[in-house]
Amino acid sequence: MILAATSTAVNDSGFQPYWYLILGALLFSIGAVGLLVRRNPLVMLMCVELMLNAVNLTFVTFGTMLNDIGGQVIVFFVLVVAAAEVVVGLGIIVAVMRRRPDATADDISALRG
Amino acid sequence: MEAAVFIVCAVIVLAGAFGVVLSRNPVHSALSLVATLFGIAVLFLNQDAQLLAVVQVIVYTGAIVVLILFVLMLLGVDRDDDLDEDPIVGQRVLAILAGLALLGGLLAVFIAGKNEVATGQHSATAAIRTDLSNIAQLGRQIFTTWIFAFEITAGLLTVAVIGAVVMARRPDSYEPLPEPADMDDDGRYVDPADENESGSAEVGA
Amino acid sequence: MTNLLALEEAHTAAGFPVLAVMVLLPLVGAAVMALIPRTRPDLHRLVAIITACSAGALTLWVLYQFKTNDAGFQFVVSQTWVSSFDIKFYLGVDGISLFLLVLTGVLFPIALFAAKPDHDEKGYYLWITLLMAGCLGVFCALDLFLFFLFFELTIVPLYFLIGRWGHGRKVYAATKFFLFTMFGSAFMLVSIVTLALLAGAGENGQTSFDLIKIVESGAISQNWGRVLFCGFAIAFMVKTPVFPFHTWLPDAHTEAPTAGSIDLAGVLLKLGTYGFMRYGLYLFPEATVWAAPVMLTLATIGIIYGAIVAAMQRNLKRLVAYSSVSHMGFAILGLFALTTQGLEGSVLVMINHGITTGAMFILLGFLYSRRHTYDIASLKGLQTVAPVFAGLFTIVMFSSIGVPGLNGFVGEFLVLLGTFVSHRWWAVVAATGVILAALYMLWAYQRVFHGEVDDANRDMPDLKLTERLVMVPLILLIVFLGVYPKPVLERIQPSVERLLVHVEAVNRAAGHDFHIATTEDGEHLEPVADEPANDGEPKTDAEPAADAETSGTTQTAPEAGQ
Amino acid sequence: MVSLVWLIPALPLLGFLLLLAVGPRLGEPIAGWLATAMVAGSFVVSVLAFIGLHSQPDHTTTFTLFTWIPAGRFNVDVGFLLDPLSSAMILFITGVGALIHLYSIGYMHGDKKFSKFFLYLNLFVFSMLLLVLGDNLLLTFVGWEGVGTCSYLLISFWFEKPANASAGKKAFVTNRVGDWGFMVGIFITWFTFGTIQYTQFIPVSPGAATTTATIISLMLFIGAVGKSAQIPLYLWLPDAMAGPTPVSALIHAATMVTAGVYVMVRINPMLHAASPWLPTLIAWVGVITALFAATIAMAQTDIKKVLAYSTVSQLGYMFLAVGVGGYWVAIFHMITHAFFKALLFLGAGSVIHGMDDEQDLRRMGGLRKLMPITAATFIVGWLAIAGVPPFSGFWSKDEILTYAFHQNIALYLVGLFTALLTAFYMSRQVFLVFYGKARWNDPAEPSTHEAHSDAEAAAEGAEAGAAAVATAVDAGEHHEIHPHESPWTMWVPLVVLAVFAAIAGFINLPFADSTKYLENWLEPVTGRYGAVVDYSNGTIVALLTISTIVALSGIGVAFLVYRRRKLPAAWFEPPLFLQGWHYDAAVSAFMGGPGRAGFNALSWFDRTIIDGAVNGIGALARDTGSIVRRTQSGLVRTYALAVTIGAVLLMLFVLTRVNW
Repeated sequence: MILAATSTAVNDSGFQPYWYLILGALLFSIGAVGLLVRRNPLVMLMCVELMLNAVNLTFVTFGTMLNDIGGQVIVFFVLVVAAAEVVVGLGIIVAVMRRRPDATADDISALRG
Repeated sequence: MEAAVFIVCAVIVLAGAFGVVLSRNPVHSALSLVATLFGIAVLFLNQDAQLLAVVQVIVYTGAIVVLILFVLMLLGVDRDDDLDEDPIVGQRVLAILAGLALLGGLLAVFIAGKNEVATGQHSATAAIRTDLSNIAQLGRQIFTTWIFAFEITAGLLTVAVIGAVVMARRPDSYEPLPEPADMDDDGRYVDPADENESGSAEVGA
Repeated sequence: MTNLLALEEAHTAAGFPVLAVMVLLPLVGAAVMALIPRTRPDLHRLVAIITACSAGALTLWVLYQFKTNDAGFQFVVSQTWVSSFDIKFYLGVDGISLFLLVLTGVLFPIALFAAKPDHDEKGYYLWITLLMAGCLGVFCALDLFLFFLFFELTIVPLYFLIGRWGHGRKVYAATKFFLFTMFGSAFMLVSIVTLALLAGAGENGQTSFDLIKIVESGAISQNWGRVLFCGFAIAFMVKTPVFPFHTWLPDAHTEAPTAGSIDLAGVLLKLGTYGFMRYGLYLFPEATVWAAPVMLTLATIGIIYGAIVAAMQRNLKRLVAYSSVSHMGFAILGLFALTTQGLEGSVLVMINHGITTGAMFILLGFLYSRRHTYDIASLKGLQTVAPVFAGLFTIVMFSSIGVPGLNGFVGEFLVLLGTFVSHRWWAVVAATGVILAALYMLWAYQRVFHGEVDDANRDMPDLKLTERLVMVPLILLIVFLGVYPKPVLERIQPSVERLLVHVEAVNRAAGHDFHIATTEDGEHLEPVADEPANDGEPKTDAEPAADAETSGTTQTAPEAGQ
Repeated sequence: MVSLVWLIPALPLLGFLLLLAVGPRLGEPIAGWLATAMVAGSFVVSVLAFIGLHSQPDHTTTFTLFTWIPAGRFNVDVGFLLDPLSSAMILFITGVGALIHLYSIGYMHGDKKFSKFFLYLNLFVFSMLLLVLGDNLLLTFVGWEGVGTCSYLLISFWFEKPANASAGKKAFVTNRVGDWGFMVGIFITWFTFGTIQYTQFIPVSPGAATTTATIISLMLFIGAVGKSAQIPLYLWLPDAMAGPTPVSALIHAATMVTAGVYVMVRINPMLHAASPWLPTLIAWVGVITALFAATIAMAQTDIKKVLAYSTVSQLGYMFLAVGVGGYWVAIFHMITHAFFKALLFLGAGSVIHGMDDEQDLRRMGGLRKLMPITAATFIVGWLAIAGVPPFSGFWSKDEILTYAFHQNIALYLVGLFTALLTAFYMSRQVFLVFYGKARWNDPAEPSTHEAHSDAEAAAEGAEAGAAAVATAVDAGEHHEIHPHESPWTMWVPLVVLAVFAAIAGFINLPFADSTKYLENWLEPVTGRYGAVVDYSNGTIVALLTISTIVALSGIGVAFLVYRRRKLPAAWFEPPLFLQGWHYDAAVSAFMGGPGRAGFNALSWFDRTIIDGAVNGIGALARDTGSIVRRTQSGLVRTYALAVTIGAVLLMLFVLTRVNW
């Protein structure tokens, strides 16, 4: 029955939409690993963006599979929030980098117990 | 046809993603990110999400990545960072393992779910209609069902902008990052008020 | 119990809610002070003194209006607060709390007059006023929630008083005091909540913090009673303090500012013993009897132990602190003796210790303001340079030692007497504390006041007129209570006897063959007529007299209270 | 007139209060006169009451002022019991007291704390009267403690000398040991009889169970031992001589120390009910104390120490009397002793006063000519205590020996031997002080102060140095001394007391019932349960002769040793006696050594174990925190890793729920 639904959204070639999901999964994992591995705060920010995009892709895909526009609506909001997040994040990075041009994420550990 | 587009874009996306993570120079990372974002945008188109595709290009590639690049240039930190070894012991290994586990888990979910992976009912109220343009459908939804959320995002953006301005403001004086308060050998913070007599520390005052 | 409730109603009708005013007054004063800028220490002192004095005056008014032969709670104020849990603003005074209330009302103004802070006057007076509110509240709260509230309210101000205006290792002492008391209070809080829920679980079940209602509901099973009693007991033992939990006291006393020491020793220590009397005995009579041997033993240990350790102290304040451990041991002893004499003596010991030790700390405060030390070794021959100071100290010291004719004796004697009736060996051992008391006090006195005055102390000035005036009321009380304690005792007695009747009744109901010990237990020792005939004449006129003596006030007769 | 009884203690109390209020302003000598007047007034009242008492039924009357401690069934009044016993005692207490007050005016002349001295003195007399007149055990206990307190204040009156200070403390604490017994005695009494009022429990006490009566009596006896300086608690009395001499005369000879005897006599029905070993114990304690103290007195070189030990010895006689059932005899000896011992002390005081505070017998001599009145009165006292007929001591001591003889020959013999020693050491003192050549300007000899001050030093580690200084001062003041007779305020009391010391014995002559005035007077109190001695006059005379011979022989030996120098004095003054059989030193050593160590151990226990446990708990919490704290590295990526791992785990959990 789902197949029937998706067949409406997807052309009749045998392409199954969960490939999008698999791609999203890969993208998300790469982003996560990058976030954990890289120390440059800017790159970390980019990795976050990667993960966000992976999620967006998944949302849209699910929306398509369930034949629901909501999937795209939520992505719209995610974009907005992502923009805000990047703005703030960059603000912080700028503030930090001004004091320490070569600061990595590991250097900012003043909150250690 | 769709499959072909998907494969091409997927390759681009993944390549960009790896570029972001692996390239030593943050500028390269940013450029690879652009590739990824474009790929995603195409995939959106591939799923009849025209508006999102456009917004993706405008906002992400047009705004965010450019912003990131601005910051890079502004701070002039576009030198390579060394990825040879991680100062935090085991961080890298664990990170990769965790990533693989994450991936495996997600894939397991999808493989297990096949087409039924998207559980739940088909939408009755917000079904994707073929008689209306994608923009129109999104617009209706946003300005009816999600109007409050939309307004709030406006507030969010404003706050974010103000916050960014405040934080990025050039301070009057550069004082170094606050070091953690110095501790005595017992790992006790030494309270300057009571340094003269040792008693204060005994109950951890 | 029923007549008890009847008494409640009878007095609820009393018009002017004097207790409420009395308790809230210091809070108002504190609020006023909060509004005064800290640049006006004179104003703060003024407000604090006015507040304390008027609250004290109210306590005296209560004393004056108190109905002597009335066992029940008087001046009862009952105002619903949180109806869903039946938490009430419920105040009342009976013979047991009356004099502790008056003690608070007297000591706080004196403490204010006796000592001035050297910095941060605003906070100082603010905290002291709050402390007074807490103490007054504890002594007349009849609602467990309210009681706990005030009980905790006393901890915070003292913490700051010690931590900010104390000397030496003040932060250490303050933290220790705070953690220690909080540790105890935690257990009490659990017990209180459990009690309220138990009362709710009862057949006429409505969750209630009302002391009377909880007892009425009879929801406390034997095992629950014992468990909860332990919860309360830990809190009160820490506060009193009873032997193993006493070590916060010397530090707190030593480092506290003069006023803090006065209030701590004079009033706050009584919260523990008072709590035992009001909540331990009243809520858990069965558990009290069950725990009595342990408590008596701890009290006896405390008496002797405190005295011995006091003898070895090098710091006058520490010495007095350990003597407090010893004296409060007497209070606990008489309390768990569960006899009229014991309980009356216990209350009397609380009052006397408050007055005596308060006076002692005032004098030490004067000493510190002159010599800036409490170290016994660095003081010598002060009697030569400060005869008045020495004279006052001597009187207070003899009162503390328990010389008859001064207040200290009556309480301790009654405690020992009452204890002897029910647990003779404990009394016999505890009586040796009297010897040790003389030992450590006189030894310290000799080292500080006797001998040739050395150069360090040669130019120490004697007491000023104002300082003497501060001491006058306390000295008068010391002598008066020693010579004529009747007015106090006859007000305490009805409440104490009602309490004992309650304890006995509940224990009987619990199926124990418990009875309040009296001289009747000495019956097997009563004279038997084995004397020659010519001896019959004095016997016949002596024995009825003896009977009249013994049957005059039958402790277990309910009407004894009314 | 009997109803005036409350005035008797009230007057000294009034004096006390007046002096408290205006004493310093009155100053010398008015303060002294005021105090004296008060005590004299209460003496007059006592006489009136005594006379009035004859008209009372059973010679007994009680007078209740107000209820003191009402607590349940325990109900104590402040009330006075005036009966033959108490009336007899108040007479000599106030009488001798008044004289000693008068004497003090002269003796304390020039002391900067003149008025304070009389303040204490009045307070003492008040307490003593309370002790004697109180109609219940507790009121007696009040007086009991009160006199102890005053004694503390007066012994350490000159507190600048560490020796005095610690002597006062020693006296108070040692007394407290006895007071413990007294308190427990009160408890048991109340527990048994439901009352502690003499008029109510004394009459029924003979019916009490034997064990009870024994325990009560024993406890009160412990109190008495403390107060009346018997073995093993006699230590404080010799040291108490540090106080001004009038104090020694009033408190440590005439009145306070006899309180124990008074209580024992007061409860004599209880003793009767007690099991027989108790009176025997009392008797032996008494007689052994008498002998023991007498031996020590033989070797003392301090004029007041001799008298102190002789007081202990005489008190031993009184307890002997109590033990053998001669209750009225104890009172008899108490009265005579009050007179002659007060006389001797005041005489000694007069000597010390004349000799500029020289107290060493070996530095006196030949004072007979320089201080005629003092010498004459002192000699009367000497004859009295030595037991030479017809002086008072002779009669009372002989009565005691008679009762002892009637009870147990061993007690009698020991007592007799003690009488011999008494005569010896008193004669020694008299010969050394008033006869022979003047020695007060000889170079200093080793004074006995060191011995005692060293003992104290052991007890009070802090004071060793100071004590040494004190002795040094003593040794230092041997400049030219010009002995002189004392002013009239001092010798008038001496004369009066001398008269009484001479004739007091006649209030009870053993020959005919009609002459046994005191015995008959005390009959209501002591008559029923006292031992009955009905010897024929022949036996009595025999005993009298024996003791007379003993007394004279004692004097004779002393004469040979110290006047004729026929025998070396060293035989009779072995250092063992001088050191008081090392008992004092031993006790002090124990107190200063193991006792103090134990105290220190306990306070160490408190600091380290108990408080250590508390701080340990605090430290435990803190250290745990400082370990756990390390997990908060502050490294964002570590946190992120943790989040990721958490997410993975969450997902794995979900996967376990998927049905494949």
